[in-house]
Amino acid sequence: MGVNPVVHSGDPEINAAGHPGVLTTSLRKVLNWSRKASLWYMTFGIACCAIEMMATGASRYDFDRFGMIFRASPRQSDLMIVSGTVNEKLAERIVNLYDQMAEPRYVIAMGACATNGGPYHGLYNVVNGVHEIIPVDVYVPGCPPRPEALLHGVLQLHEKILNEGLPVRA
Amino acid sequence: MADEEKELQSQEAPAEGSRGEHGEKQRPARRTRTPKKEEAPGPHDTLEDLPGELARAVERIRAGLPGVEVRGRRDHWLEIRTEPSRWVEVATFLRDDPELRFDYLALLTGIDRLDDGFEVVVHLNALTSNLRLILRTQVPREEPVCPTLTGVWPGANWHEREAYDLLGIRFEGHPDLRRILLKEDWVGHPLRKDYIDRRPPRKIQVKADWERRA
Amino acid sequence: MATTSPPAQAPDVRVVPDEQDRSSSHLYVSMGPQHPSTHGVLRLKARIDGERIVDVDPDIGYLHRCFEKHSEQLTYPQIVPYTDRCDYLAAINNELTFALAVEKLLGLEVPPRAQYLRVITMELQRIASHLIAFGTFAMDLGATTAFLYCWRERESIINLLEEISGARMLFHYVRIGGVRNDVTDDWLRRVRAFVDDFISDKLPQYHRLITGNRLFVRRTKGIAVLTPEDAIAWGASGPVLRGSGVARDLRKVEPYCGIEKYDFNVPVGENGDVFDRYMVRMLEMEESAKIIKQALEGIEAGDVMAPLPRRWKVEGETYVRTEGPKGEVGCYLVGDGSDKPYRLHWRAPSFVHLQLIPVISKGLLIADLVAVIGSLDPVFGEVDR
Amino acid sequence: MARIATFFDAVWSILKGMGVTFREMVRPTITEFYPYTRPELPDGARGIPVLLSDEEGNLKCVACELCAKICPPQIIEIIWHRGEDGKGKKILDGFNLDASRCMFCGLCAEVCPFEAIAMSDVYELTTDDPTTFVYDIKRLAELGRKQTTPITNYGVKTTYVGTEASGKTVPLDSVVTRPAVGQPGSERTAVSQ
Repeated sequence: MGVNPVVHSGDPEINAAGHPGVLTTSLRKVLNWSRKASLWYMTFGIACCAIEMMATGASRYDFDRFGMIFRASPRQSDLMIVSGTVNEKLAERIVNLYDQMAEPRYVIAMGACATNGGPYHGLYNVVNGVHEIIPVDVYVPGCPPRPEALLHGVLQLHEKILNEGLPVRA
Repeated sequence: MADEEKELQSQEAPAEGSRGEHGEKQRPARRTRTPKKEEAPGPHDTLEDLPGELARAVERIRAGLPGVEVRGRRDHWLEIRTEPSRWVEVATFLRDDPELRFDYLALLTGIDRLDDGFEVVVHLNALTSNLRLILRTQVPREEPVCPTLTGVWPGANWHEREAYDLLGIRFEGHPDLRRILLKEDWVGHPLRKDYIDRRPPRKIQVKADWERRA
Repeated sequence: MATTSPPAQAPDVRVVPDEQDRSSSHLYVSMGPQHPSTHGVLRLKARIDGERIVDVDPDIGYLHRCFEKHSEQLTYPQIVPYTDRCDYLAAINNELTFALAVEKLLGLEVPPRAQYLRVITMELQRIASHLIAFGTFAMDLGATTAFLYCWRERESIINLLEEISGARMLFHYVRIGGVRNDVTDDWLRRVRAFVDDFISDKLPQYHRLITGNRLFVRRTKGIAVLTPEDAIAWGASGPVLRGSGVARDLRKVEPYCGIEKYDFNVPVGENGDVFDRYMVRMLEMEESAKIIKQALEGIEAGDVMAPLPRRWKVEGETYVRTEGPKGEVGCYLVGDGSDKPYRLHWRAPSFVHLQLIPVISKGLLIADLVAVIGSLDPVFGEVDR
Repeated sequence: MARIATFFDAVWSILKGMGVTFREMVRPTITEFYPYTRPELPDGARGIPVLLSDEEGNLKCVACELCAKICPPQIIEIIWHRGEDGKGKKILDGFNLDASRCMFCGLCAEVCPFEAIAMSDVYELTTDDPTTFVYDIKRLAELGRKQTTPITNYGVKTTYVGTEASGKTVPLDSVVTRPAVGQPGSERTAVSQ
């Protein structure tokens, strides 16, 4: 999604199709693995889902098991868990925060509201899903999703990261 | 087709609300009945013989505020309807009268009554005697202006801002009357019954666009 | 719809720019809406002089979800799950308030067992809400451990409530006319076991951890004093009002669900500072446990749901208020005889309490602002609705 | 002198707090290791609504549309026609449920007079494709057939064949690579490259 799975190298031979090259594929794996294993997420609680996100980070479910610790600043975090209803007033702030995050950055739309507007879909002040403002990697429906459901979403994101290619800078 | 569908449904399906909203599978069959007027009075009914405390309060208000309509309700709330021009005067009297002392503003809100304009409703409470009172007034829809109560109860501040934001009732003399819940450049007042959402639709964002942008 | 006003309202816009007086030495600091210690999406525009706060302007509305407008389009049973999402930390209290309002208009009599179950779940919810208030408050002041401990107990409460309602947070348990379903005796026994363990083991632990801590006391005592006169004038309620020394508890003043039968105290503070508001919450948890114990002893067998009318004709208007964990939760309901409300206004205690921030935080250090927010315990689902 | 007393007081209060944490250290932990152990959900847990079938495998739904009417976010769409030349019973053609907007309130299951729709214990609805939010009749029926016992609103145990019960250990890799049973993305690969 977005990032081309093209191996980053100046060597045309290695870049040719069917010749990914030993070194770069391993590098890709190592990079993806390390990215996956230390997803620092931004403490960005909006609504009810934020409480479940806090529950997931707290003692019973424990995000730390996945190497996930919360960062208060968008500049230090890789993952934004949009947990709650996004409305018109908040929308531009979310774009601001997303722009401040360093790449590669990931977004999980947690809960029905962030996924699709949820129970508040189509009301006058509600943005119908955070994917109308910023790109979303993984959707976790639920109202609010159980912490297990969020963890499942995070595992899906891990898998997605593992299969990512190296980014090519133009 | 749509009409036919509706008709058929109403024949087949039991009335909505009669069964099932509350999961009664494990309970014996439910008796359904409509509450009769006598046994279940609505709380809005006027009560003629008020208990002593309320009757005294009503007399006090009638004496202190001539020309103001007071009534006691069945759920022991007093109710005053007044003109916007006497709004602050009535409120100040209710707060300052040593016997009444309505010092606690629980709620201020507005209702869109369509042709009758907007109704501003205030729920007051006297903490010492727990007297309860509803103060209401009506402002015209074309010119929804009401005097502010922030000078009487400072807690009315945000309630009035909210009523201004969502209903468009302007409170004259309010120290800081601006939108509170919606964006500052929002057009219209959504709690009005004739509000139409005119936002343009949005597209789903794709990550590739954002990577390119960066 | 017949109206007299023009269909498209003329733009009634008054954009107020951030008035920055560049000549003065004041600095404007914007906290939020994404800030780790604002308990949600609150923005505080603080004008500071050095480290001292000159003025604060809370900016809310980042979670406005059109609840009041939306409820005009929903039937009464459909609104109940939406009321959960107002104060999502105390879903049961919200459901209860709304259910009481509709029951009052319908003239429904709730069976006694449902009353007991309402009281038990309501007080469990109050403990859970105060636990979060305490945990996040402690975390804002730098004590992360207490936060984790609070979640442990909250998860126990959630487990208990999940068992009877099926959901983890937004329970949708209290319904118009009663409660969703009956509970088993085993569940009641486990509630009892939890409450006993909570009072004898867990609550003293919190006190050892936080209340006696000198650093905590120094950061909270004498900070952001709210006088009783101010508290009443600004419409404060709940622990904020009681922390200022006004013993007003709606469970005592306007009893509902038969709570007048229970024996419990109303803890009040003396100084009205941050510490007192915190302490009132801690003591209230004990009182809640007391109420739960009495309810568990008194609970009787029977139906949990009143017979509902076949057609819902909700007419008239009412204002019903209950004592939520944050304060006076009120539901102003205007019915026009149809199955949908004509107007529903939600009186949210946090909304009123946030007005107090400019009142009580003048002259404080900017670091104390965090303590002030924590002591007011706002929940933005109900502030913005 | 007072300063020294204050200092020792502060140190003592910190030590007291540390005592609590040390005592807590030797207590059993409460952490659940989610991908390895799955939680045992209580009776009547409210996951996504599913359609139930009778013993012969036919759906119980008779398209009375009560659930579609009561649903607060209005996400249930029922498609039906009249059998026998437009006069007979309603015949169910389709049933769409937008899982992304569902608020899991359980009203649809409670309102159903035929116990044809029920709240399941499926909560792993994660997807990365917004087009798969809507569950059609096939997916809902498949999810419903996996229930061994018909789930009523509450009180009846919702067992779900295929899920690992609490306490069983599943290797993390298998969970990651193999989509969990009953999870919506199972028929498509979870990762779009």
